[in-house]
Amino acid sequence: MNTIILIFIIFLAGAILTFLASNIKGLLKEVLFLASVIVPVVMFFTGVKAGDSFNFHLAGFAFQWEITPLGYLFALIVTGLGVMAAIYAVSAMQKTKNLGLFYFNFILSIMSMLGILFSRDLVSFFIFWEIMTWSSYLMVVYQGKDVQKVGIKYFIFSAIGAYAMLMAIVMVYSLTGSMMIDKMIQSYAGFAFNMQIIIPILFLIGFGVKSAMMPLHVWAPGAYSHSPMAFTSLFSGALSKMGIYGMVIVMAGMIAYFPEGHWFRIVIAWLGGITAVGGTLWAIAQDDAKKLLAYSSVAQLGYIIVGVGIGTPLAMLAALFMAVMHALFKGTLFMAVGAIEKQTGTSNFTEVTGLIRKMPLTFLASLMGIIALAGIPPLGGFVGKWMLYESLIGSDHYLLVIVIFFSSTAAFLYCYKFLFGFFLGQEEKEWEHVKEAPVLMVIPMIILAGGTFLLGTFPGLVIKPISAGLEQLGYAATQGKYWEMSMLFNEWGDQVVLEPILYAIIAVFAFFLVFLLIKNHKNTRYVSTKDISTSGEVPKEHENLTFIQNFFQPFLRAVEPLMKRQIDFYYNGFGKGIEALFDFTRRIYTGNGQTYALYAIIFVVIFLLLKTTLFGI
Amino acid sequence: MSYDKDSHKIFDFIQNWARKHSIWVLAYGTGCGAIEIPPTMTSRYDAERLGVRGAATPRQADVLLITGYLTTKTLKRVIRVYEQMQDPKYVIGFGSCTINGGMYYDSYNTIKVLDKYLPVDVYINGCMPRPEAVLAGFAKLQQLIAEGKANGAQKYKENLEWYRENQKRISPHWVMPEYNW
Amino acid sequence: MELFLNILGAIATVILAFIVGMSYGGIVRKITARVQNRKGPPWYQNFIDAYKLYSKTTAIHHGWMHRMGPAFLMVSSVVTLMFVPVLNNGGWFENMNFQGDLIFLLYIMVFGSLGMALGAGQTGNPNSAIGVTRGLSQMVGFEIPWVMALVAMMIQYKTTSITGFIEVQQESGTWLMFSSPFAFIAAVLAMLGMFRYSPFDIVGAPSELASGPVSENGGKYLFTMMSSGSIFTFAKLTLYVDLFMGGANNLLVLLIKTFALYMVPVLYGLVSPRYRTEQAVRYFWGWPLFFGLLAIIYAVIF
Amino acid sequence: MREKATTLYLGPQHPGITGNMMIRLKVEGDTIVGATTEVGYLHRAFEKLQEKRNWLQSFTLMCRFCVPETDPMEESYARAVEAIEGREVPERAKYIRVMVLELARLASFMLWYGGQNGSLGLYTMGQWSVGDRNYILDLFEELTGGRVYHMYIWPGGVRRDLPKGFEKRVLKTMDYFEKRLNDYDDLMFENAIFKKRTQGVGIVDKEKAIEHGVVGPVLRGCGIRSDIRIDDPYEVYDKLDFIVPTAEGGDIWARALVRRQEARQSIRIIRQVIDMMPSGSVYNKIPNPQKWTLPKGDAYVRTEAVRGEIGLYMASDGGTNPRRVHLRGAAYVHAITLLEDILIGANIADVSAIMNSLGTCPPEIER
Amino acid sequence: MQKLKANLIEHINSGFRDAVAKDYPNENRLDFYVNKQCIPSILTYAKDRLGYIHLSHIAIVDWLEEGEFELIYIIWSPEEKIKMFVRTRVERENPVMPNIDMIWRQANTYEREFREMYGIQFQGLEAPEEFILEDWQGPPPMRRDFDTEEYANETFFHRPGREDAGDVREEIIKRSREEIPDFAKKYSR
Repeated sequence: MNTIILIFIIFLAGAILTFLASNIKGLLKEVLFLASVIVPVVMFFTGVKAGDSFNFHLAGFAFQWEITPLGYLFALIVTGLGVMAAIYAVSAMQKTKNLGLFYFNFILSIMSMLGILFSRDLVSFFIFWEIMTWSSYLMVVYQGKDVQKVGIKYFIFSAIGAYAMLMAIVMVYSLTGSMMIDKMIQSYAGFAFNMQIIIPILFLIGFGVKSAMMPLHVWAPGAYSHSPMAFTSLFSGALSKMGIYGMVIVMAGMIAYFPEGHWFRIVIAWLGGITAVGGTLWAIAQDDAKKLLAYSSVAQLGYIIVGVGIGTPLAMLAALFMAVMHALFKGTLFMAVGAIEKQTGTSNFTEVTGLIRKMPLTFLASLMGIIALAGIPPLGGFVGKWMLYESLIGSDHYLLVIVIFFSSTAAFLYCYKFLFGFFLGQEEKEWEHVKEAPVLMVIPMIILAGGTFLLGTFPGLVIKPISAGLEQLGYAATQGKYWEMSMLFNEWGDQVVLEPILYAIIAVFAFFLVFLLIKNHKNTRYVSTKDISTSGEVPKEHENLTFIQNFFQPFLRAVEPLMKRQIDFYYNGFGKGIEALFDFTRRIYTGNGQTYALYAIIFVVIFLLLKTTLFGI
Repeated sequence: MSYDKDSHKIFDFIQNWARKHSIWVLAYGTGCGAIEIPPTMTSRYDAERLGVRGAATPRQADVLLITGYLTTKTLKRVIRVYEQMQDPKYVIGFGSCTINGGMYYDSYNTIKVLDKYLPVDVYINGCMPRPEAVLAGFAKLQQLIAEGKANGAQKYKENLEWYRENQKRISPHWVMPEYNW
Repeated sequence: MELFLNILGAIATVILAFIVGMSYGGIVRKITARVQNRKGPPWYQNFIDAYKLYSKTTAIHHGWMHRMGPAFLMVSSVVTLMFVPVLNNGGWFENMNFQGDLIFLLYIMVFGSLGMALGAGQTGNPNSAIGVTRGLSQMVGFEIPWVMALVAMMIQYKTTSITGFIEVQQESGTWLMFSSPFAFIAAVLAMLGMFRYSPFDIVGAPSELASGPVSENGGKYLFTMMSSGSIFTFAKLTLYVDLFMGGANNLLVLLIKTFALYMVPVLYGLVSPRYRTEQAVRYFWGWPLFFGLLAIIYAVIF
Repeated sequence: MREKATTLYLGPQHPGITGNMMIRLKVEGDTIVGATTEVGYLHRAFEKLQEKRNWLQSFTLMCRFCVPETDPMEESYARAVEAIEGREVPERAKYIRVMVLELARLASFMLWYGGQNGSLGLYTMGQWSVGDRNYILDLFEELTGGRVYHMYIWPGGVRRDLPKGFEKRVLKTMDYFEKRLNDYDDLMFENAIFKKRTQGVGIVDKEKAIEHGVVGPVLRGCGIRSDIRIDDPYEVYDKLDFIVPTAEGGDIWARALVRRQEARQSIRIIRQVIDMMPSGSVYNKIPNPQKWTLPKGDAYVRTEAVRGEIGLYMASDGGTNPRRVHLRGAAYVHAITLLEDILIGANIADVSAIMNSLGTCPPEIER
Repeated sequence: MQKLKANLIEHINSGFRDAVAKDYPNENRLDFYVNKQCIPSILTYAKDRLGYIHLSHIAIVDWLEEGEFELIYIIWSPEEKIKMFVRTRVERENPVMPNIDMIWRQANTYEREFREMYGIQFQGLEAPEEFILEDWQGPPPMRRDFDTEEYANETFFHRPGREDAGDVREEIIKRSREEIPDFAKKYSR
């Protein structure tokens, strides 16, 4: 039997078994859950290589599943992060109600993502896409808070995306008579001009929703912050990358042949740039860690969209590398938030402070995640940022460089806020009892953070498969021109050599750390955070010495005009419209998951009907 | 020098020379003597040419300048600040009030003899001492540092119990912060 | 053997930067004093202060991050210095000039600020935290015109490496401050913020925040930070000289050029009150941004 | 339960505080949501001690109430004693008193120049003006023997006559200061950043000014022409020609403008006084202080200091010691209720500047 | 001036019959002796109707022998340029006074101080208890029956005087060879 189909069967069977076993006491369901995630992943790593395929016919459609190099790259993200998140979830989700549903959805979403990546025909692509949407939707409403607001927002946007994609698929089908992606790409150049514009736009709306591109990002902060953190790391790290995957295919496969593709690219790239700036600014204003990371995800996806939009080889490399990095560090950070929330019961900066000495490993993982996020060498985030800037400068997008740079510099603000809010500041009495998160939660974080460290010095490890994926999409070989194992080049041949940089940083850091430790070691002592220079006063018991309220107020005041326009635009105009739409749809949708599932099934049925009646096949 | 017993003499000399020429005074105007500090620091008298400059927080400061009378309320803050300063540290009592209470000898709210509560290295008398006197006080302190005799902090460490007792006497209900020394 | 020589060269560079930076600090104190009708401390006063801080016998820490903060700062300064060509012909001070480019430098330069901010954060002093938020906000402010200037130069001369810019200047024989004047203006205006002299000394504003992020640091921590500051000053000045003023062929020329450049923020600071944070940020998004845009337009046209 | 807002202690050990006091700030972001003034760090119980001293001994305590400008306190004490006792003051002494008061005012302005600009980060100004202040202190030293505490204006006149050629030296110093004040203007009032930092900050409007009993330059900064020297003239102020400057707006900038003009008016007054000074004796002898008694009665005198009106209530029960001396300084109203009120909503960066512009002097509050 | 004063006495007496006026003819000062209950109403009247908008001072005197505190509210009219003294007395045992900080906000500060230093309770005064003193356990210290010297001797250390302490003036003469001025000679020992 073909390994590909076997993987899916094990996923499905595992999901159902875990769901059934969820009411049995003991560790059975955990074991089943881990097994049904890890076994297929191990099979994927051992039994499958790029180029494998599996074809079958069902209900009059030809289904073709094949592992392309690009798909393989994204599958690496999905499987790697999936396993880590699964291990994390087992520990994090203990003692939660409805655990069976969580496990079921978790496995299903991993499966559907792999399905999307392996599909070479639009029907299975769309079906897996919908499975992914449902399962993630059920995760968003899983905790039952603010379902009306957040869940419906997510669902509406997903539905908009799905409709758009479906229309595009129908159009493609009517034009080519085939559901194969390859066929679509090949015949794109021959489409009529209006079709050449409309089809990519519809596809991009579908993919843009998932990758939270402005103005389709409205659902993202709520959905990311409301699903369980164990899933959000996967949600933000891997699931959103499906949108990027789709975009890469569209941009490389279609827009490359589009006569006015240049303008199209600029629009997409600027949309990405605006997404990056908006996401960053909003993230700075957040007081809840989940929201902060959610907006930060929006911003990071913005960078990736910029890279994909520009579409030069270096930009593509940058975008895909950043996609991998984002999965690593955002996975780490969401897991860290989950760990803190589990240990303290809240994820709000204004409540939790001074955890550094209580949760040192979580801090270490977050620190590395944050350094990677901020793009500071020697961790991996820098490589992605570097390639993005060089590609933008090399391809004459000067203003976009400034926009991206603004966003990336402003990102330091929320990076610091994240670390400061949770870990630094006063060590308060109310958090004295807090202990380090369980081992099973810490290990995945540390592994993922370690990944950012490794890739910061040896980005070639990941760029190599990326490069292979790009070659499949029609780009020339990039090795030696833009990258080596531990070296990067720009268009003009200027280089960054990463390995000696790492050694230099480590050497200097170690030297001065040792200096600071050894000098006066005997007379250096620890004092509590209450013994600070409070101008001679002794702080009273109830007085709060941690500065976290309105952390970046002066900065936000400085960018007020920018923020104001955003608020006006999205939430007063666009947002109001969306709210009105919600009110309308709320009458149709009752707000529980089954109804939506039913609705989606009806949707597919209609689609099948359409296919037979309209096109007579 | 009594701080590092194993160190060599020439090293001590350099160290004391550096300490002597870099005196960072904590910005704490405890009493009315604070009015003569700005003239001391500014153009005519310019204490900065002797290496004297202000420090904003106790962690960075070397010298605690008690400028004049100390009320009991201020004394508590002064003690906290003094204990937050890092060795080597010196105390200069400035003005008659720190020596014997000055004209507030019968006030119920000011302490009369500073060296019962904090180890004073140098006293500057006068009400109020002129900037020249302040500079002379700094010069005296420099001389003591150079000779290695400005070891008030050492004395404080060794006789902590005695100082504590005296400090508690002014206000029996005052809870000391527990983290000192 | 070659590695050994490289390390020796690196140490020599760091020592040079330390000495020059510290002396500049002392000379600035002297100049400040003269403007203020005073005699001022001797030019070597900073060395004495540094040694005094080094010789402080007790130290406190509020935890590991607080202890490591100054080391982060040092990494930023020293590594930046390693990548900035001190002399045009390299020689002893070549270090790692060819292994990084400007974008790398931009990012490594903030490494220290972030590490320092973390160290300051662990002290739990609210003044430190406020100082850090101010510093980061201001950084976002001045980085924008600074990057615009750099981008303008990059597209004008088709290189992103500093050695590339030096070569361009040596070939053409004119300094880049004349051939791309707007970029130079934008960069110099950004430099005002980078050096944190008044009116941009909002981070450690004494009358507002005691001394801001360094409130809890004394003794060896302050010594490390002070040395790091001196090295960083030298590195930044040298970077500016390399980019805009044709680099330097020998140390004397380098000292003259860097000192002349250093006087810009110092003298401006002597006669300016301090901005509020949002005013500082907005300042950088006013004229400096305008000149940055001009620079880019200029670069695209020519 | 922990509070939500962060507590910042501005003082007592803080470079930004104007003396030994504390403001407990509650901040959210860099906006202040609550402020509490805490004083008592300088409480020496002067008024209690004065009840134990005889009339002349308690005079020496008088100047120590508030150090930046000590002469108005002495002046108040002298006039209160004179009012109770009905003691005459020689004409020449009155002129000398005015001259000393105005010199002290000018010295205090120099200190304010330094403080106001130091709080905004313009340290050069402070170095200049505080350095120049020494020239006035030199005059005081020559005249009274002390730089800060003069104990010169005492009941019945002044302690000693002017030294020979003193007037000339005063005039020369005034010429110098007139020149220097223009330099200060160039550095401070022509400075765009100074304007940006001070305009619209720390606003005291007219209603608030009356509610809080604001006095002095702060009141004049809200556009109300009020000056004890004009309204309730003492010594020879009614014979002198000077104007009371006002400014509109009530912010730090307006108060700075008022003070800028007032410093020039002080120079003008000093010149006039020297011009008009009669000759004659300078004090009426007081009896042996051990036995010196005042008749039963009370008096309330007001003096215009730099910070505003200083009121001194004095009651005598006919004994050798004062029954009660009760001083009310300008800071008593400015630094507590008014400051707490206008700090709400202000920026952390402006606190020190606002305090300096209100002329906060903590020893006046707790005495 | 006298006309204004007469006018003022008439106005006050029309509203407050038991207010006793005392005039100081040579000064711009007018005293009213009133009952302590009248204080808020008379001050409000003076502020709102007569233009006495500035509360210049609230002075307090402890008349230990008579067993009373005297409070003097000194208000000032910028128009009429007259200081009005509104004087009232309150018993020393358990003194209670009406609160006027809604008329002038600054009165709050005075009242806090009097509460702490004299132990006078003001009805409805909202302010933290501690104002100037901290951890004070003894009686209100500004009352005349509190002996500050005794307290200081008990609580604080005193530096003993020098054995060779002599008259400072003689030392000064010896050093500076300056003559003591005549007026000072009389008092030297």
